[in-house]
This record gives sequence, structure tokens and C-alpha cells, in this order.
Amino acid sequence: MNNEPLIFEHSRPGRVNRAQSAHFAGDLDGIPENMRRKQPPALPEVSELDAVRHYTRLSQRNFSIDTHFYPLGSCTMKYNPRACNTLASLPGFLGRHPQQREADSQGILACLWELQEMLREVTGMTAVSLTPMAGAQGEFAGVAMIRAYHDARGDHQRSEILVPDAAHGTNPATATMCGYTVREIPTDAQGDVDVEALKAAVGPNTAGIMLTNPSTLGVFERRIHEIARIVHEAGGLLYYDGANLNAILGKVKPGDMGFDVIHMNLHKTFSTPHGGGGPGAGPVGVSERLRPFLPIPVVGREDDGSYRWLDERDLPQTIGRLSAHIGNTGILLRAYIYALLLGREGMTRIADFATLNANYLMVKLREAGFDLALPERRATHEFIVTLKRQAKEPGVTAMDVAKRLLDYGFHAPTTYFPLIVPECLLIEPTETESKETLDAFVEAMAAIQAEAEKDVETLKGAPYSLPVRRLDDVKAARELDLRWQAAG
Amino acid sequence: MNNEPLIFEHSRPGRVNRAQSAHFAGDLDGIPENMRRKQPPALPEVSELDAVRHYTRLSQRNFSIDTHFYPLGSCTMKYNPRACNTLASLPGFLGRHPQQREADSQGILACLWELQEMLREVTGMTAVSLTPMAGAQGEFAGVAMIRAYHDARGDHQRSEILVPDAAHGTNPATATMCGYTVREIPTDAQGDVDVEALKAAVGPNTAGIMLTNPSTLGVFERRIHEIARIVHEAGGLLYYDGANLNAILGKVKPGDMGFDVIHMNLHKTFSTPHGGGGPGAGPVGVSERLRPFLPIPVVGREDDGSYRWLDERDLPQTIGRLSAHIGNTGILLRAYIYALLLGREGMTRIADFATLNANYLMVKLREAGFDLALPERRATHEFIVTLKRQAKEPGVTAMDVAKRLLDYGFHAPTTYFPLIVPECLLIEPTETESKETLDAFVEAMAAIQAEAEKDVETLKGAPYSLPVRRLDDVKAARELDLRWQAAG
Amino acid sequence: MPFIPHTEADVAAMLEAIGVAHIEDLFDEIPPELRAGSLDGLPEGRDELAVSQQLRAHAARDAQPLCFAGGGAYEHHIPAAVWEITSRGEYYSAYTPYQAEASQGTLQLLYEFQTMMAELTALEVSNASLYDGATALAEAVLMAVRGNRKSKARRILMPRSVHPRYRAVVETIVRHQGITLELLDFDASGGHIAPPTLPAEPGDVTALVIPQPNYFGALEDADALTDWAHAHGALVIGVVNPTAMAVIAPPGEWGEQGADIACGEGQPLGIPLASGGPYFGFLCCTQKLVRQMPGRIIGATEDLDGQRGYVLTLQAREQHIRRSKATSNICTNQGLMTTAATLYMTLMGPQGLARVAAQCHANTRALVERLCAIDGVTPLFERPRFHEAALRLPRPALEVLDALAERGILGGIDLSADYPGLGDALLVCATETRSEADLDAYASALREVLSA
Amino acid sequence: MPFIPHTEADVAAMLEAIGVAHIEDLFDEIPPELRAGSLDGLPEGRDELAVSQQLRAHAARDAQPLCFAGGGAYEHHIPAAVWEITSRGEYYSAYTPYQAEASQGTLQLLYEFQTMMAELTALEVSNASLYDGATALAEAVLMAVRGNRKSKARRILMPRSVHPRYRAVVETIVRHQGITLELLDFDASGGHIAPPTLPAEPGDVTALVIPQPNYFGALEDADALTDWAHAHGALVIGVVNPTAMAVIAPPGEWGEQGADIACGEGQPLGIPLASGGPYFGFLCCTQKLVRQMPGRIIGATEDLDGQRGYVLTLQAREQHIRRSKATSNICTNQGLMTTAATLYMTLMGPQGLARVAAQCHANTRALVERLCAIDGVTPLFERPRFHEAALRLPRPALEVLDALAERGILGGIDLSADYPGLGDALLVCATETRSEADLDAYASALREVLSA
Ligand SMILES: Cc1ncc(COP(=O)(O)O)c(C=O)c1O
Ligand SMILES: Cc1ncc(COP(=O)(O)O)c(C=O)c1O
Repeated sequence: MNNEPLIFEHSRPGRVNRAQSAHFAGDLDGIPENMRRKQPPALPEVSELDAVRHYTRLSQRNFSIDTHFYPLGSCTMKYNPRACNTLASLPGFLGRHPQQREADSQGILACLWELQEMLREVTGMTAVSLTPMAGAQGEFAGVAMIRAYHDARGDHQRSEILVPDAAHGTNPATATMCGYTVREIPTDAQGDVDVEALKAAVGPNTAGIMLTNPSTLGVFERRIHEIARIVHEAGGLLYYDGANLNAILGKVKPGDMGFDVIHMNLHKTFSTPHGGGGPGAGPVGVSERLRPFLPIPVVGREDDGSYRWLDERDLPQTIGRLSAHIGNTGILLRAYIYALLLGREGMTRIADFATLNANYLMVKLREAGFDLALPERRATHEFIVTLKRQAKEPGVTAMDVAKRLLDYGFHAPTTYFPLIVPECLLIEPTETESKETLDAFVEAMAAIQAEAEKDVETLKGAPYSLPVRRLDDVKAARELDLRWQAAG
Repeated sequence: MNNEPLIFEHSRPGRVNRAQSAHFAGDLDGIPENMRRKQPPALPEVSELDAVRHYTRLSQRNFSIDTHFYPLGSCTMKYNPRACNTLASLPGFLGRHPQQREADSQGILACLWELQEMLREVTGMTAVSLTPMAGAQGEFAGVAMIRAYHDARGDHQRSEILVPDAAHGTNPATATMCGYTVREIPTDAQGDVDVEALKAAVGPNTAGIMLTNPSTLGVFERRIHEIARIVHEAGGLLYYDGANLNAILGKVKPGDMGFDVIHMNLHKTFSTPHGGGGPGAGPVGVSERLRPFLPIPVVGREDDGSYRWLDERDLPQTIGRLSAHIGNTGILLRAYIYALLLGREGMTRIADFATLNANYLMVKLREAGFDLALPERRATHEFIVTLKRQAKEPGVTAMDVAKRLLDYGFHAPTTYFPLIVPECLLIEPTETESKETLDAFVEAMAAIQAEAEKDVETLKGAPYSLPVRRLDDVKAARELDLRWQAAG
Repeated sequence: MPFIPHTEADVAAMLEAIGVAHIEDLFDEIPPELRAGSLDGLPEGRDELAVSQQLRAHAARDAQPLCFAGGGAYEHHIPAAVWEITSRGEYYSAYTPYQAEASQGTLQLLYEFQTMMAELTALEVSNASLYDGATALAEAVLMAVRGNRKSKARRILMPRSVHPRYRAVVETIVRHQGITLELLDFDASGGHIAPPTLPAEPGDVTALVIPQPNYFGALEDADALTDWAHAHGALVIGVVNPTAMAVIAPPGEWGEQGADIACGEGQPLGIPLASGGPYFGFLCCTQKLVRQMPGRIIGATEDLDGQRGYVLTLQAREQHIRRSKATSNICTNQGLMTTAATLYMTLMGPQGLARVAAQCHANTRALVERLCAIDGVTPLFERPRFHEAALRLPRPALEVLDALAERGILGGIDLSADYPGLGDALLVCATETRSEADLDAYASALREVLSA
Repeated sequence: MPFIPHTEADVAAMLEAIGVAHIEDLFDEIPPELRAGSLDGLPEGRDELAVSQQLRAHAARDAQPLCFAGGGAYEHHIPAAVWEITSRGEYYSAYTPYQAEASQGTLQLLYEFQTMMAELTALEVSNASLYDGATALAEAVLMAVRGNRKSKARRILMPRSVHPRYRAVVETIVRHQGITLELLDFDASGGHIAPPTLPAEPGDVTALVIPQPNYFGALEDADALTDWAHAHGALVIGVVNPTAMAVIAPPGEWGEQGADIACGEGQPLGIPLASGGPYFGFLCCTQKLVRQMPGRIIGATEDLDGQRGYVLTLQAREQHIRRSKATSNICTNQGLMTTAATLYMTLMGPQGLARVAAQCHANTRALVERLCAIDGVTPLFERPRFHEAALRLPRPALEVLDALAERGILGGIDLSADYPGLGDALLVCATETRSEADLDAYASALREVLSA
């Protein structure tokens, strides 16, 4: 009784949802036969009730922040205030065509301009462009600006981007897309960038380095000043992956750490929804020397207080456009609303309580018998538990624990990332979760540990209480089934 | 892991949801100490995330039309079009204070006036008042009008309202509230009103009769004309309980059957949501002779096409007001939108397909071995299965079947109503459900029957797959626990 | 066909199973002479696009003035989460929770709602809602008549300071049951029921109604009134504003023993103005009176495994069981509105609600100050008030309201229709949603209007 | 504290457990000289009421003209159910479905989405979305370069009739990988790529981009172009409007073998205009190319009990596994928008979508007729079109658009900025949401403007 058929299985030929397609009188006059479609696409033919019921039921098969604690490390799954959704959905915003005149767009431009300014302030950068549509596109914009900078100086030999081995996969992938080769820098035993290795790696080929700070290991890169000096002295620039900005809002500004360019993940730090995969927004901030290269459009303010789009005429050295319009405007609005709600004090409190929660949870899990990847370090907003020991004996993997947590009503932490820590769980509780929730999570982890000691198989079979048991990834990749097809 | 604590159990002293209560500066100057509250009320103290998560999780513990087939007889659980909600929630409607001037209310008044007219048309009555807030209040208005009519004629001896024994409980309860005594009229073996008994009952004391047609037995009262004649000849009036109007829209008009007054349940026939109990709307329609007594306000249209509220100045004989404002306006708007979407053809189709579905399901359940309460009759929009036989052997009650259906993913039909059919299930599939859903329901019923034959205990223990097993009603009524109280 | 899923093949198969040729045949029990010709008076059906455009036009047609009207319906800020959650299909499209096991969401929520309302009124129990504040008062009166076994008179003392519409509704609803509503006048200077003017020997009184605050926003001497009523064998029914309950002494704490029943309009608790409805009525009482309650009541119980769960309880009071002897005919109530109210109260918490109340109070005070700085405008009553105030104007209120409306301001409610004796009088209210700038705008518009 | 649940007692207990005295101590690994002074540039936090009022004011500030602009963003009717379901918390606040068992809702929905997009384009597979139509084209180009093993040239033929912004974005994104975008001019009379003008010996071409309809609304000879490209070893990338796909031949059916890749902007499928985003890009291809796909792909599989379920698959293509060798750096995509699109396509069905397409087509034709009845207004191109049309004006388009804006009309898009050679030219579009009255309003406004 657990099964929800595919929407196509609800479909019946000739079933028409008339409220949505009743009274049109259009024909295709003027379109030659040979340009027309012969067979209609096999979209589902269902009633409105079928559709609503099916997708309501499907929704209930998801864990989400609104239903579960979701400590997915690196993803900052904090509460998404509902006001951000409601207000960003005001008809005045939703109904606006992107080509509406600037004179008729001063309301939305004001919001975006204020957001730009606020992001400048929290990051300590000189200028911001809102246009990138996610973190990875922000990274692309950033590295493309680094490239444009070197190119503009005629410095064409710089072909390498340095990336710590703990970095998020988007970092090396981005460098490649920008035409760079990637050189990995190892991490030392304390979780910091191995500075000796870095020194050995930099040189005249170094275009720049991409750093996340706090790093993906959940610790603050303490020698950041030294790293900045080394790279800058070699003529490279510093890229800041802002995915972990939540941990340091109001505490340190990337601009002060010496970064030249940074992206932010508004769908993390500024609590815009993840939507089951997106959309997000990845604004970029730059120091003065990269300002000419910002992706367009950027919102400008005139002396008379009116706003307008800046484009290639204003920024002739721009790296160009990254989207057909201005990017994920609706997401930017949500971030703007969030920032207004929190304000200056609220921003700093984010870092305070995200850090408090992470450190508390870390201590409690250690007390419960779990090994920390970096036991000597403070947690930032997240930290890593490693199950290396348990994987040997009794043979329980990070995956097993993750799946079993689902049965206990908790979304699993991030597993197997960063790649350099074996059997790891990257745990990020965020500031919006309460002490009781953290305590309940610790209890669940302890209970799972006890189960593992008694009978590993219980964990291997998990989950038990969800619509499906553990799914076979290998089969999925081997016997590709990527779409439904009518039988016969 | 199935348990969701009470919101009060999430509460912690001093936890404040600041986004909703941050920056007020008000004080209570001018209010004397002794009029002030001493201890704040123990409302929950939780974060916005706590609240959203708790009530999202609770919502998932409901069956609803949007998630399940819900064939609750007499309740017309059909699809509630989402457009009705979205459009009735436009800021222009939601933000309007009820005391806004008529001159500034022509938009909403136009909607309500058009709805009044449409309801007149479908019922065949002379005039309509929208103000009653549910079926029962419509009944109250109707019977009060009957009373006002007799009173206005100086006919004060009429102290009785006749009510068939199959009637909904609101009918006799309403008659009592209007100061009448209730005399029950039995039903004959064919499910019709026992006309001989009726003849014996009517007389100079008869104020009127309350009838549902199609009746709560799911059949059309065939001798309605004769009944009308009998009651009218005795000087009584006929009240039509419109709860079952869905079955006959566009097929018969209550006005043509001889009824003097009628209420409609817009939350049934016009598909406004039931909302887990309400709100509904119960407009009343009257024949010419009852028009002076209509409850106020009523929307009137002036010759210049403008609209205004009619009140006691226009209707000096009105039975009066039934609500502080105009009633459940937002529900009326939803019904209006629904009527616009369906239009004239759509209204008739409702009856067609509600009746088709009911008769099909009835036939299929009979084929599956279930006994019908009235096997010789056509079903209207609903019909009755009786488990009298099964209650004797193997000892399975209507309640057992109802609870087991929940495990099969179907809401149960109405049980034990009407009271005159033993062990009954009153089944109303509605027109918005598809053949496949009906077939699946029949399969489930057949499977439950098979289970019953194999092992009655399976059914007695049902449900098994819901957040709770079968609940103890007796304990609830004996050991009253109607609110949470802090321990200690 | 809008909202009807049947394909032609479905229809054919179903008709065959039934054994008839046409859908029309299914109506063969209806006497042919009754068959309706058609529904020509209805418009043709239209698709969602067309209907959306029509409704948007209707909604845009009416002015959206700056609101300073109260009178039982208040513009409060409603947190976005309230309706984003309330309109979830599982709440929106469920029926009354008859099948408890499949309705634990609604039932637990209502149990929480009952707890919150009982807390707000400081009474022991609450039901799960009535239609609105006015019908809640009518039901409270009926309940008092049933509940006060010592009184034979069926006589209710009803102050004129109770909302006039509420009084009208009570009249409509209870008049057939031989109940007398005896009006009590208010004090001309305070606008409240002055306890000294109450009769020393009132005779058999079934119940006294006490509005708090009353229709004029004035605060009643609830303690003294309650004690007076109880001393004379009458029950006490409080009609209260739920927002006020965060800061004003609640019915359960009035006088020596507390009121017996409290009721009122739930709209301020997260329900939009919406042209007047749907709102919801609430009704709370002492444990002693619980069996006289009308409407749904939710109780906690256990399941077969001993796990906690929630059900509709005390159903023997209700029409579907007790029929003509039921406590009321109410069946469908205002469930979805209580869902919103539960979310609202949860999101506000005790502190939040108290702040809203205090800010409303402060705003109305500031408004009164500004308006009474205008020549000829004075407070009608000298009396502690909460959140609403009656003002005397130098010109007829209707005229003034019209002129304000031209300036985009809904200036309040004309009192002269319901209280001709008060002369040119206006009821104003400024909730927490009104800013300083709004108050200034009203004051300057009024100044302009009155000097015109 | 907004959105932070900690009470003072909580904080004290947690600090004690950690063993520090103050929250500040938790930041002791940050070099002190780096510590930020403050965030003085930010405003003070405000409550939801205040922020709501501010946002309402911002939203109300901008005009809401009657829209006749398209250019890749179309005002279509969106059934109410689309966003009422899409904004449910379980979709809205979930992450990428890494834990498949806890994300079957999103995963099954995306599998259904992939099926629908593959159906619309008549190609074999679809991914689960990219950022927007422009980046989807960029990814398609990169994919073609990887996928066309026979071509060494990294040379893409890019018609000038492709949306100018898309071309700009492709340029931004692919320029670092040694790829040449070679512009193809359009036919001056048809506005399309005239197959006869294509070079007989084009040399090593990696891929040809075919827009259908193109930026001017003109329909390309997709069959001939496809066959030409395949004959010369080039892959074919279709950039298509998904609404058009209901009635216009889809890429998978172009020419002998069909296109290899199809991409485009998903906005018409239930996504509001929203000032330009978020929208979503879609990308479909032949089975052969699936391992070159960027972005998430969902596959069906089985669980331990053999029950069907859905997972993210072919992850070895992606950045989190393959890192610098990934097919793309994309990670977060536009998930929620595909949720809405899936609901939209489901609610429309094949008939509904075809009717929308036909009505858009008819409306634009009717608009062109009305506008071209005005002196000096003529169609720019003689060519079958779908849903959008380029017009020649007797006056500069910007001037005309300004004058129309004064009359509450967004009259279309000025073509002269992107195509100076076309003179005074305007791109107009009338979707199914425009009524006869709307078309008349535009025509009479334009007449007025041009005769002024
Ligand atoms: C450390 C880090 N960098 C970059 C990204 C990429 O951001 P996006 O998913 O928004 O493209 C992520 C996202 O998970 C991340 O965690
Ligand atoms: C036959 C019948 N009459 C009257 C009513 C009462 O209507 P309401 O619940 O709207 O008060 C109902 C409701 O279930 C009903 O089924």
C-alpha cells in the first residue's frame, strides 16, 4: 500500500482537464503541415484532482526542513522564513516582465540595489554583482574574472588554479570550465592547508587559489593571511568559496582576509529555499581591482536616487552575461527580505548560534563515543565525525548510519564529503535548531551505535520505515531507466 | 517514532519568536492595574521553525480529498478547485473591512449578487439570502421563516415540525431551536416517506415538514408531489434540506417540487472546502410567500446597476441577522468562482457523473457480495451498504470495515447514519473521482471481506498503518481530558 | 469536462456494468413532470484563465482605504506562515474528523486550540469553534439558560454596550425559546455599565452578559459586575476580545469566582478581514458546564496499544446523536479558521500577543490624542479603554466618513445609527499595523474635512 | 531573536557542556586581527510586519502594464494548483535528493519531469534542469564538443536568429575552452536561416544550433538544416520553445535522424515572469550522448525488497565525483521550477498545451493584423511564425515603447539594439492571456502614438 504510481499510470487517453484547456478557439493557420507535430507528446492525461492528489502524496515522501531536522553539512539547511516566500510572491513582483522599462521598475531595482549594498557590507568587498544563479555559477564568474584580470594585464602564462584537496567538487570543475588546469594542495593533519606544499606549488603559472574558509572540514583556516601573502606574492589571486559564510557573518569579512573575489550561496547563508535541488543564487563580490570585470547586469544608482541596469556600456571589460535576464531575481528578493528581517544584529547572531550549535553537538557526540575527524579543533558551523573505526569493527559504514538515521526521523548528515576523510559524516545543525532537537539527534546516534554493536545487520538493512528500503545505486547506473515508457 | 508531541511540549519558557514580536514600543498606560492580566496565558513559546515543523507534520496525519478517496456519504467530498482558494484570496478581497462603504465595495457586491442569482436559478426559488454560515444555520433561517410566516398570518397554533426518521440530526435539532416540537415520520421499506403515516400526522398543529430529497438513504423521494400536497393542504410549509443537491443539479429544481424554503450547503454542492470541520455556507432560497422574511443582509441591485445591502429597512419582516457581518463571505466567493468555472453545462454534469459513479460503485459492490440497504432502488449520488448479515456472522461491524479501509488508503464512508439502517455504510463517491479509483475501492472492500472470513480479529484490530491504532471513544468521554496542562 | 475525469470509454464501461444505456436513464425514478428544463439563467462555463481575469477585475475594483475601523473586525498583521500552513490540502480539504485515526492532524491541532483558548480566557474548557462572535454569544445565552438550573426566568441582562450586531443576532436566535433579553443601559459619561446603577433586587436573573472591552472600547468593571451577578444567582457570560486577553484580566479571573462562560470573535487571531468572514466564534466555560456546551469538543484518549490520541468527544450533546434534544443544531463549524488561529497564537506566543495588544492600545491612544487636537473633536467617554475609542464630532459622522473615504481613509464606524442618542459619534481603532505616518495622515485628513 | 530558538538557559547549558564561558570564545581560532568590527552598513533588523509593509510598497511602486513582450519570457496562465502544490514545504525546503530513500517525492517527480521533457522534444533522455535557457544552450554546446568525437574543430555554427542574450551567455561560458562560435546570418526576407545559403563545403563543423521558433518568431527549415548538418558530420542542437513543442515538429523528429540535443527555456511551463527569474533550462539528448550530459539525472532502480524507487544516477559525470573532469560544474539547479513545470504539464496535458500554443499563435496573428492595419507598420519578415512577430515601425521603437508605456502598455521589445541593421523594429507577442479587448487596446494606443 506504500506505492504511489507514476502520474503516467494515472493517465487515460482522452481524459482532459477542461478547466485548464476549455475554451480556446485558436488554430494553426499559417504553419505549414510539414512543420507541425504529427503525434502529440505523451504528457499525462489526468484530472485536476488526479494531479493534486498525486503530487500532494509525492510531497509527503520527502524529508525537508519543514518536516525534519536536516543537518546536511555544507548545505546550511536552516529555517526558510515563510514571509520571504509570501512577500517575494507579491503580484507586483511576480507579474513583471524582465523587459519592462527601468522607469517602471524602480521598486524591484531598489530592492536589488539594497541587497547588493548589504552583501558588500557583510563580505567587505568593493562591489557586488547579483547575477550568478548558484554557487557554481558564482565560482565560474569569479574564476573568469581572475582570468580576465590576468589577460587584461597581458599576463597570459598563468594556466593553473590551486585547489585544496578538501575543496568542494565545483571548485576544480569550475577551474576547468574556465580553461585552467587544477593543481591540488594537500591538507595537513590539523585540517589546515599544507603551507609548505602551497609554497612549493605556487609560481608564475599560478592564476589563483580557490579557498573555502571555514573550510569544508568545518574548521577555520588559521593561516589565511600567510596563504594570501604567498599567493599574492606569486602574482595569483584569491578566490573565496562563500558556501560556509554562515559561520562567520559579522565575525570576519572575506575582504579583510585578503580575498580578491568571492561568491555567496544565498540559498545557504541567506536562507532562500533549496527547493529539492534549487534554484539558488550565487552573487559575487570583488575587490577594487576586479571590479571592471564584474558580470552584467549590475544595479546602479544615479545621483537623483533612481536606479538602472549597468551593462557592457558601463563595464566594457565585463566577463559578460551569465543568464538571459538578471539571474534568479525571485531568490534575490527572498534573500533581501531575510536580510531585512535579521538586520545587523541578526546577521552576527547567525554565526554565534550556528557555531554554538555545532560545537555543542560535536561535544555531545564525542561524549556519546563518536570519533571526530579533527578532535583538537573548534567546530565552526559544522564538523566531521569519522566512522573509520566502526567500519573496521563491527563493519558499519557512514552510509549505514546515514540510512538508519532516517528511520529515527532525522535526515542524514552529508556523507563521504570531504573526500579526504574516510567514512565521514559532515554535520551542520544550523542556528535555527533548538537544543532539544540536537539532544534528540545525539540520542538517536547513540541508539544506532548500540544497535551496531548488537547486530550490524539491522543497520545494513536500513531504512525500514520509509516508502522504500535501501535503493540500489549500482543497478540504476548500469541498467539506465531514465524515463517512463508506455508498456507495449 | 510515530508520535508528534503537543506544541506545548515543544515550548520553553522565554523562547520568543522575535520576527513576530520584536519592535513594538506600546505600553498599557491608562489601564488600571486591577483590570490587567496578572499571569500571561500559557500559550506555546516556540520558534517559527518549531511551529511550521509541528503543524506541517500534524497535517500529514490527516486524510483529505487532496490525499485520499474520501467517500463520506452526505458530505460530498469532491475536488476543491485550487483556483477557488487562490482567487478568493486576492488582496482586494482579503483586505476589505466589512464596514467599508458600499460605494467602495461594488466589486465584492457584484460577485455576491451574481452568486445569489445563480443560486436562484439552480434551485428554482424566488429569492436567496447568502448569510447563513452553514447548513444548520440555513435550516435555522428556513424554519424561523416558516414560523415568521405563520405568525404574520396570526396562525399561532402550529407547534410541530414533521421530520422523517431518516433525517439528518440537524433537522430535528433546528426545529427545537425554533421552538417547535418534532414529530418523526417513519420511512417505508422502499426508502420513501411513509405517506400513510404522514397523512395521519399532519393537521392544524403542523407548521411544516423538513425533507431531504434525494433523501439521506440515497434515493429520490418519488412521491414528493403527493407529500407536498398533503402538507400544504394541512396548512404546513415544506422545507428542503439541500445537503444532497449535488445529485439533482439541473435535473429537478426544489422550487418545482413544491418546496417553500431551502438551504444549500455550498461546502458540499459548490465544492468549497470543508477545512477539517468548516467553515461552510448555507444560503437559503424561498418561494414568493416567504420572501419578506429572508434573513438580512441581502444584496440588492439598483436600476443604475450599482449594488447595495438590503437590511431591515428594506425587509421589515425579516427574521433578522444571523451573523455580525454578512456571513462567510470568503466561502461564498469560492462558490461563486466554482459556479463560474462550471457554468450551466457543468452544473448538470455534476448530477450526471455523481449519479453515474454512485450507481456504478453500488453495482460493483453488490457484485462483490455486499448487501444494499435498498437493492431495488436506483442510487442517486450516494447509496447504502448494510453489514447486518456480516455483523451476525462472522461478527464484523460497519465500524470494523470502516477502520480497515483506512489501512487500504481509503477514507471510510459515513457509518451508522442514517440511524434507521443497521450497520450501514453511506457511500458517496462524487463526480470528481475516476473509474479506476472506484474499482480500487471495490477491490479493497472485497479484500476486507475476504479477511473477515478468514480471521475477524484482523479487522477488529484495525487500523494498523496509521499514526494511532483504534482509539477508545468511551474512555475519552468518561475521563474527560479536553486540554493540555503543564505537569506538576 | 471541468473536474470530471470520465473518458468516453469509462462512461461506456460503467453504463454497461450498471445495465443502462444512457446516463439519463439513471434519473428514471424522478417523476418526469418534475424534470427541470434547463439552467438557462446560468452563464456558460469558462476556463480558469477567463475566470481568473474576471475575479482579478472584481477584486481590483474596490478601494483599499487605510483602515481605522474596528467594531469587531480588526486589521492585524498575520504572520506569513499562518496561511501558508493552514491552506495545505490536508487541512483545507478534510472533513470533520469523524474517523479519528485518519484525522489525528486536525484533532491534535484542535486539542491544542482548545487549550490555548482556555488559557486566554482562564476558563477550564473550550469547544472547537462556533460560527462567529455573535452566534457564540447566542449559544452562550442558550447554554446559560440550560446551565443555570436555579433560575426559572430565562431572563438575560444584556448591556447596550454589547456590540449592536451581536445583540441583533442573539435576538434572532434565542427568541423562539421564551428567553427575555433585558437591556441594561450604559453610563453616559463612562460608556460602561456602572455597577452602582444595578438594581439591588434584580429578581430571578439567569445570566448577565459582560463585554470586555465593550463596543465603545471602554473597559467594564468586570470584577464588580461578576460578583453582583453571582450574588443574585445569575451566571456570568463574558464577551471578550481575544487580543485583549493577553493583557486584560480574563473572564476566568473576574471577581471572586470568575465568569462561567466566555465567548467572542476569533477574527483577531490570524483571520483576515475578508469583507466580514469567514471568522470564528469561540466559547469557553467552567468544567461544570461542559455538558451544556454546543459544538465539537476534542478529547484525548488512548488507542489499542495505549498510545495517546485524540477524538471527538461528548458527542451525546450533539445533533447527530441527540437530535431534537441536542445542545445546538450546529454541525459544520469554522474548523479551518481555528487552524489559522492556532498557528497564529503559536507564532505569537504570550509575549507576542501581549505586544500586539499593547501596541494597538498605544496606537489608538495616540490616534485619539491627534484627533482630539482638532477643534470640535472630543472623546465621548472618560473611561479606561482598550484598543478602540468613541469620539464626538462636530458634524454628522456619515458625512465625515464619506469625505475621509475620498481621501483614501476608512475613518471608523458611525455610531449614530445604532445609538442615536449619542449624537454625531464615531468609533475609531488603530491596530499595531498603523504607523505614526498613518495616524498623521488620518489627523490631517480629518482636519481638512472638518475645516472644509 | 528572529529564527533562533535558544533561551538563556539553553545557551548557558550548552556553553557549559562545551566548556567555554562565552559564545565569543568559540571564535578563538580566528586570528584576532581579522575580526570584523561590525556590520554598521546594515540596517537594524525589523519584524515581519514592518518588512511586509516595506515590500508591499516596493511591489506596488512599479507599473503593471498590459504585456505584449516575449523575447524568451512569456506571460501564460498558470493554473492555481501549480504553485499551491509547488510551494508545499516538503518540496520548497528540501535539498538535492542525496538521501534517495528520504526524497522519493522529489525524485519520482523529477523522473516524471524527465519523461515529459523527453516527450516534448521527442528525444530519448532529459536531465533534471539547468539554470535557464541561455546556460542550457551553453551546456549543449559544451556537450556537443565532448560528444562529437569525429570533429576536432570545436567549431559551432550559431545563427544570428538565436536569442541575442543566449548568444552572449554562450560566449561568456564557452570562450575559455577554445571553442569558436561562428555566426550564421539570417535571410533578409524570411528572418530564418535559408538552407540554400549554407556552404556546400563547410569543413569541420562540430555542431549547428537551430532555434525553433527563432528569436523573431520565425520558423526555421529544421528538417533541411538538420540533414545538412548531419551530412557534414555536425551534431544538431535545437533551441526550442516548450509551448511550441505541443504543435510544432520537435527536435527528435527533425530531418532524417532527428536532432541530437535539444535545449531551451522552461519558463513558459508554469513559471511566472517574476522580473526574469528564477526560470529553468532544460536539456534533452539522444541515449548515445547521455554520458555527456551535465547536471542531475534521475534513474529508476529497486530497493532491497525489489520495490521500484528513484535515485540520482550517473553521478560519475558530476563535479562532486569527477571534480576537474566533470561534464560541468553545475551543482544546485532549478529544482523547484521543474516541480512547477511538472505540475503545469500534468494539468495541461497534451491537449491543453496544444490549445495554449494554438491560441498564442492565433492571438499573435490577430495582433499583427491589427497593428499592420496602421500606417507605416508592416511585418518585418514573410515567413511562417509561431507566437511572436517582428514588425517594422515608422518611428524609432524605443520612442514608441515609451509612449505606449505612458498608456499602460508594454508594447514589445526594441530590436534595434541587438540588430541595428533591421532599422526601427519591434518584437511583439500576444499569448493566450491576451483578450480581443487587449489587442484592440494595443492597436488603438499604437495608432494614437504614431499619429501624434
Ligand atoms: C563548499 C561548497 N562550494 C560550492 C558549492 C556549490 O554551490 P551551488 O550548489 O550553489 O552551485 C557548494 C554547494 O553545495 C558547497 O557546499
Ligand atoms: C443531510 C444534511 N443536512 C444538513 C446538514 C448540516 O449541514 P452543515 O454541516 O453545513 O451545518 C448536513 C451536513 O452534514 C447533512 O448531511
